[in-house]
Amino acid sequence: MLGASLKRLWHKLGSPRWFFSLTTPWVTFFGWSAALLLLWGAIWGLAYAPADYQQGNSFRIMYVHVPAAMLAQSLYIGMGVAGFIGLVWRMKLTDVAISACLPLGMVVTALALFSGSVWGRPTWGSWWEWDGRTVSTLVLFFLYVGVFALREAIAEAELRARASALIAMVGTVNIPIIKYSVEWWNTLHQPASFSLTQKPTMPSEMWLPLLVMVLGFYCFAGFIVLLRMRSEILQRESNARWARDWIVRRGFS
Amino acid sequence: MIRAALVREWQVLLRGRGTVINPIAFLLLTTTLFVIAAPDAMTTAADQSSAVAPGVLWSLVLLTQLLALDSMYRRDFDSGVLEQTLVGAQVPFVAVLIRIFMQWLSTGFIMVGLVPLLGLMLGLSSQALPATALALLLGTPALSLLGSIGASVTVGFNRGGVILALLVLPLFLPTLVFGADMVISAQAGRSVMPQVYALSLISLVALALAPFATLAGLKISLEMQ
Amino acid sequence: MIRAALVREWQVLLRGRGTVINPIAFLLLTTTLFVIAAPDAMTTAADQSSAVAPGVLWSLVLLTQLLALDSMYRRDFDSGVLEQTLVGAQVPFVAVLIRIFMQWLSTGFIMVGLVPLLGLMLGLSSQALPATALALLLGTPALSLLGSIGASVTVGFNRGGVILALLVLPLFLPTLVFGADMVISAQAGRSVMPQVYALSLISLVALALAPFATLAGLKISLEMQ
Amino acid sequence: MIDGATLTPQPLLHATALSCERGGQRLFSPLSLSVLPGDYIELIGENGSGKSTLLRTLAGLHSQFTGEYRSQDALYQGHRLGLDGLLTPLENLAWFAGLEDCPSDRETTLDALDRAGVLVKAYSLCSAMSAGQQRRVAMARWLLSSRKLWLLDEPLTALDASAQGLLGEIIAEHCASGGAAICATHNPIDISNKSELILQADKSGARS
Amino acid sequence: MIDGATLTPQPLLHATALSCERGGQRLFSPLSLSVLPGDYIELIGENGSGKSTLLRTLAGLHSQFTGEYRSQDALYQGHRLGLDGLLTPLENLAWFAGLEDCPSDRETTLDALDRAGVLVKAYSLCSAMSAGQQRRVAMARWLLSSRKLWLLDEPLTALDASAQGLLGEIIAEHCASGGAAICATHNPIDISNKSELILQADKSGARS
Ligand code: HEM
Ligand SMILES: Nc1ncnc2c1ncn2[C@@H]1O[C@H](COP(=O)(O)OP(=O)(O)OP(=O)(O)O)[C@@H](O)[C@H]1O
Ligand SMILES: Nc1ncnc2c1ncn2[C@@H]1O[C@H](COP(=O)(O)OP(=O)(O)OP(=O)(O)O)[C@@H](O)[C@H]1O
Ligand SMILES: [Mg+2]
Ligand SMILES: [Mg+2]
Repeated sequence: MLGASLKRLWHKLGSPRWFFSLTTPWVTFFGWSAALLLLWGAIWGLAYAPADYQQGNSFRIMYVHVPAAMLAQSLYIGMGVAGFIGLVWRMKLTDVAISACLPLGMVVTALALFSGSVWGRPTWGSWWEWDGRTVSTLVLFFLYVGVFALREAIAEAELRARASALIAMVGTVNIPIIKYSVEWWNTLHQPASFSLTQKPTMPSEMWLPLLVMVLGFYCFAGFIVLLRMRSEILQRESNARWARDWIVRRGFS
Repeated sequence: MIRAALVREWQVLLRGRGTVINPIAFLLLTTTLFVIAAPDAMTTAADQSSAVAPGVLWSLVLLTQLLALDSMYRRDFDSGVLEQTLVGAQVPFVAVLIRIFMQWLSTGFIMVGLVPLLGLMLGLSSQALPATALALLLGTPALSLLGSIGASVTVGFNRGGVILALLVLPLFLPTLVFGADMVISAQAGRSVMPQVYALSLISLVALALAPFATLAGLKISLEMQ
Repeated sequence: MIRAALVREWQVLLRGRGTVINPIAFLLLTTTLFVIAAPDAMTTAADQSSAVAPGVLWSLVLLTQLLALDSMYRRDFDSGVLEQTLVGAQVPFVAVLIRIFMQWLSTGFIMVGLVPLLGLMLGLSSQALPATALALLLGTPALSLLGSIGASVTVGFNRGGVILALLVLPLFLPTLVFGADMVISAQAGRSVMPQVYALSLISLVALALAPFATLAGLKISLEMQ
Repeated sequence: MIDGATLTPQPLLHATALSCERGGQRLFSPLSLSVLPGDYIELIGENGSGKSTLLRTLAGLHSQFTGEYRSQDALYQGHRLGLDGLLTPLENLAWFAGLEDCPSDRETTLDALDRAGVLVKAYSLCSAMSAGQQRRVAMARWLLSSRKLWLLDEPLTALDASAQGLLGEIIAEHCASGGAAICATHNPIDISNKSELILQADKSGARS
Repeated sequence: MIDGATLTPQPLLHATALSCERGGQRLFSPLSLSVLPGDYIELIGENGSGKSTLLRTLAGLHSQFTGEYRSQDALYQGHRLGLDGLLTPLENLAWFAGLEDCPSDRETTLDALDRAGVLVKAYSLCSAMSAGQQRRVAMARWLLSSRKLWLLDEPLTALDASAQGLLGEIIAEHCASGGAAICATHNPIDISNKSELILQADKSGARS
């Protein structure tokens, strides 16, 4: 009973039209939550949280850096999962999801790298240190670039979808192995000047705003991904009646 | 089918003799170039306080693999042998596995035999040579297997080489790290068992993943025509 | 004819957008991998007593060129554009020259812009960066020109990649030596004029030699069909 | 045993409402067909009507289609012949036989090459053969194959007059011995008992 | 001015005792021919008799031959069409025009594509076209070329019936307007005023 209805839901999810109407309220929800959370977290973190006794105010970069780094990984894993579903169940929607996650993921990864190296300047004394997490983030960026280059190279949509799904999936399987190996490498060779792996014992006034920011980043990602997916769906379905109807209704209301 | 496929691979290997000699020559040549370009790296390595040589060795192994991978399926793709394999073979899976195995034999496996020479050129300590050979033996299958996935997806592109590199080099990273680390540990006289396990694990994961993914990749490439 | 050829090169560059981005990504990726594999090489370089970084930088530039060269004439060969060029063009020589120039623009020239980033990754001293950029600007044309000869001869082989490497890497050696030396001199605060002259000379010799040799090589390749 | 079985033999290929797509666009109006042993079908249509795509679909090499089909293992011959240039015809044919797991020995292989008119080239590399000679080697391969259903894309290409005649003979024999063939071709093949399948552009312009 | 010039026009191609070689082996017995404006020559011979090699030789792409020939710049069309898959037909044709330094504008190019029946594909990439459509684009290119001497290797390949008819027309027009064509083909092309050149295996078996 439950299984059957779940299965029906699953197949419905694969239909662009159903997905489109399902997600209409979610866009608004994610959009507003992201705006509120980001604003709240930013004000709290930047203005009210106490300065770090060692790093002074430069630690506030954390409120961008940590959420960006977390989101960067999540988005790639999201792409891999979408790829897996797409390959196994042949859903067209998953490619829309990949094409929405990819640019955002690249930007967010670049943001994590950038904010990390801006932060590294005052704390490490250099823009870049070869450390476990920096390397795994950098490699994550290259994984994104690989999928991007692949998508650029294939003209036919259907095949582009399958190829990038396959490569995203393989990359996702390898992410834990890469992370593990890089951390191992780091502990052996480079006693880091500043260890990222040891959780700094932060006072709650410092990490609560961080939590808010992380949530805000995820809502923002949800908002962007849904928005991009929906416009992509409209474009791909532009011949279908429901899509035209929707555009017309939006145009007049 | 297995016999016919093996026979063919063997004949092609003999006909295009370059397949075997070229990776060897390339590895030796790049090593030479590297030693010429950065002689100081090796001098430091010679006193064993530093560990540049293992990293250089593994980097060059990776590049050699990469160059060899580029042509892994190209001939078969262009001539139509690939589509015949997928249409005609009872179990295309086995054909792919054989192909990967032969690719490994003609690159990774052969490199193992070069270890003494490379060690000499790069100034590896002789006590590290057996471990280096073992590291290559355990690590290079992962390179061939994971590389095969990338090669299968890019075989239809004429500019495949660089995209292939972008796709597979990140996947090669764990092998590189553990492989280089194993040589360093051996040089320092430490136990290499952890790295042996890690490299074996990576190769096994790759073995489980690669044939299916390669098959999927080849199907996609064939549909591009 | 020149205009039509340039237009075509430009269109192809835009269509296969990867052509521009991929060599950059490849260079950054291999640099990363190298640093990961041999972190000590960089630590030594940072105190400037050693000179590993320039050699590594130039080796990686060579490899990037090599990978890009492999596909330099392949598309045109496979599609028959090459034979049409040789049969149809009033001056095939010019067509070849344009091809080489575009190849350089999309690899060597772009790499010059990457110098600051590469310097950061490899720990080059910032005073050496302008000289490094100049060295690349003067040296990479020779790589494209000489590489083109090798690419023209091997374009008919399906396993071209490795053979190409064997043919052209030795030709790259002088550029590698003077290029790396120029960076080392700049790091040490010495004059770089001798190397500037040397690199310019090499590129000029290559310019005089390469188009004719390439044309001959292409003719040989076309006759293989 | 059962009477019905002898009356209606198992179809080698059965397609219902099949239409191929490229870039989300239907190529031809859906077609249904059932290919029985003995059938020879000529696939006809203008340039770009989708003949090659249909054959690739039936061979399992193209997955963008609507409708359904069931088919036996087929022998597919596209524009790329599947001959390895580094091998001799003999070696190539041995590999083909291995692929389909059908027995092969040098005698029968040489016979097939002889029939296809390329016996003299049996021991030279396939890369050093003319276009038509390579096609003839491919024909020798059909002779050796045990597959019932042949899917041939423009098999007349590059064949000289005698080889074109031979092609008709070979296909006719195959059909007479319980096989079936679908040939995409622009010039009719000389076979007495043929049916034509004409691909027509899909007027509806429907996107899936 | 001089009378003789009008009586015997300059030959577009003049060959004496020409024979091509592969691997030091003569492919056909030496032939001499002179191609005058207006000539259409059908090059005939069994598979492997050396037709493609002869055409490549005349185009300057094959240098292993004995004897001599002089020829004007030619238009050569081999098995590989010379279309860049990353470009559209329009862009490809513009490049061809540039190659031969003959003027080209979008109007005439579109007209040529229209005549060849691939106007609808003018703006899509050549890699996404069927075999016959690509051949048609190549035919459009002949229309735009200013070369007098055409060397065509199996031009009928992959063309449907209407395109085969068109091919005959185009060649006939070209010859009527002072050009000449040599076509290697196995199926006769429908042109009224043809002469046949039959390649025969070299019996002498001489190695050079
Ligand atoms: C370019 C350089 C850097 C990169 C690529 C980088 C990358 C990362 C990554 C991947 C994470 C893990 C996020 C997660 O929990 O999933 C992280 C967390 C973090 N990073 Fe960075 N980082 C860089 C520089 C820095 C610097 C310079 C500092 C401070 C001195 C820093 C402080 C932190 C902190 C405090 C965390 C949270 C720790 C935790 O939750 O365990 N990072 N960074
Ligand atoms: N690359 C090569 N190396 C050596 N010999 C070759 C090569 N290509 C063709 N040959 C031989 O040269 C001869 C002539 O080949 P060519 O392609 O010119 O024949 P053709 O008349 O065009 O035949 P077809 O009708 O099959 O196209 C053939 O016997 C062939 O075996
Ligand atoms: N790779 C591709 N990508 C997108 N569209 C393609 C591709 N290949 C072919 N097409 C289109 O699909 C249609 C059918 O092509 P197909 O090759 O099946 O035709 P065909 O009937 O075999 O034609 P021909 O007689 O010319 O061989 C054509 O209109 C073509 O433009
Ligand atoms: Mg076709
Ligand atoms: Mg021929």
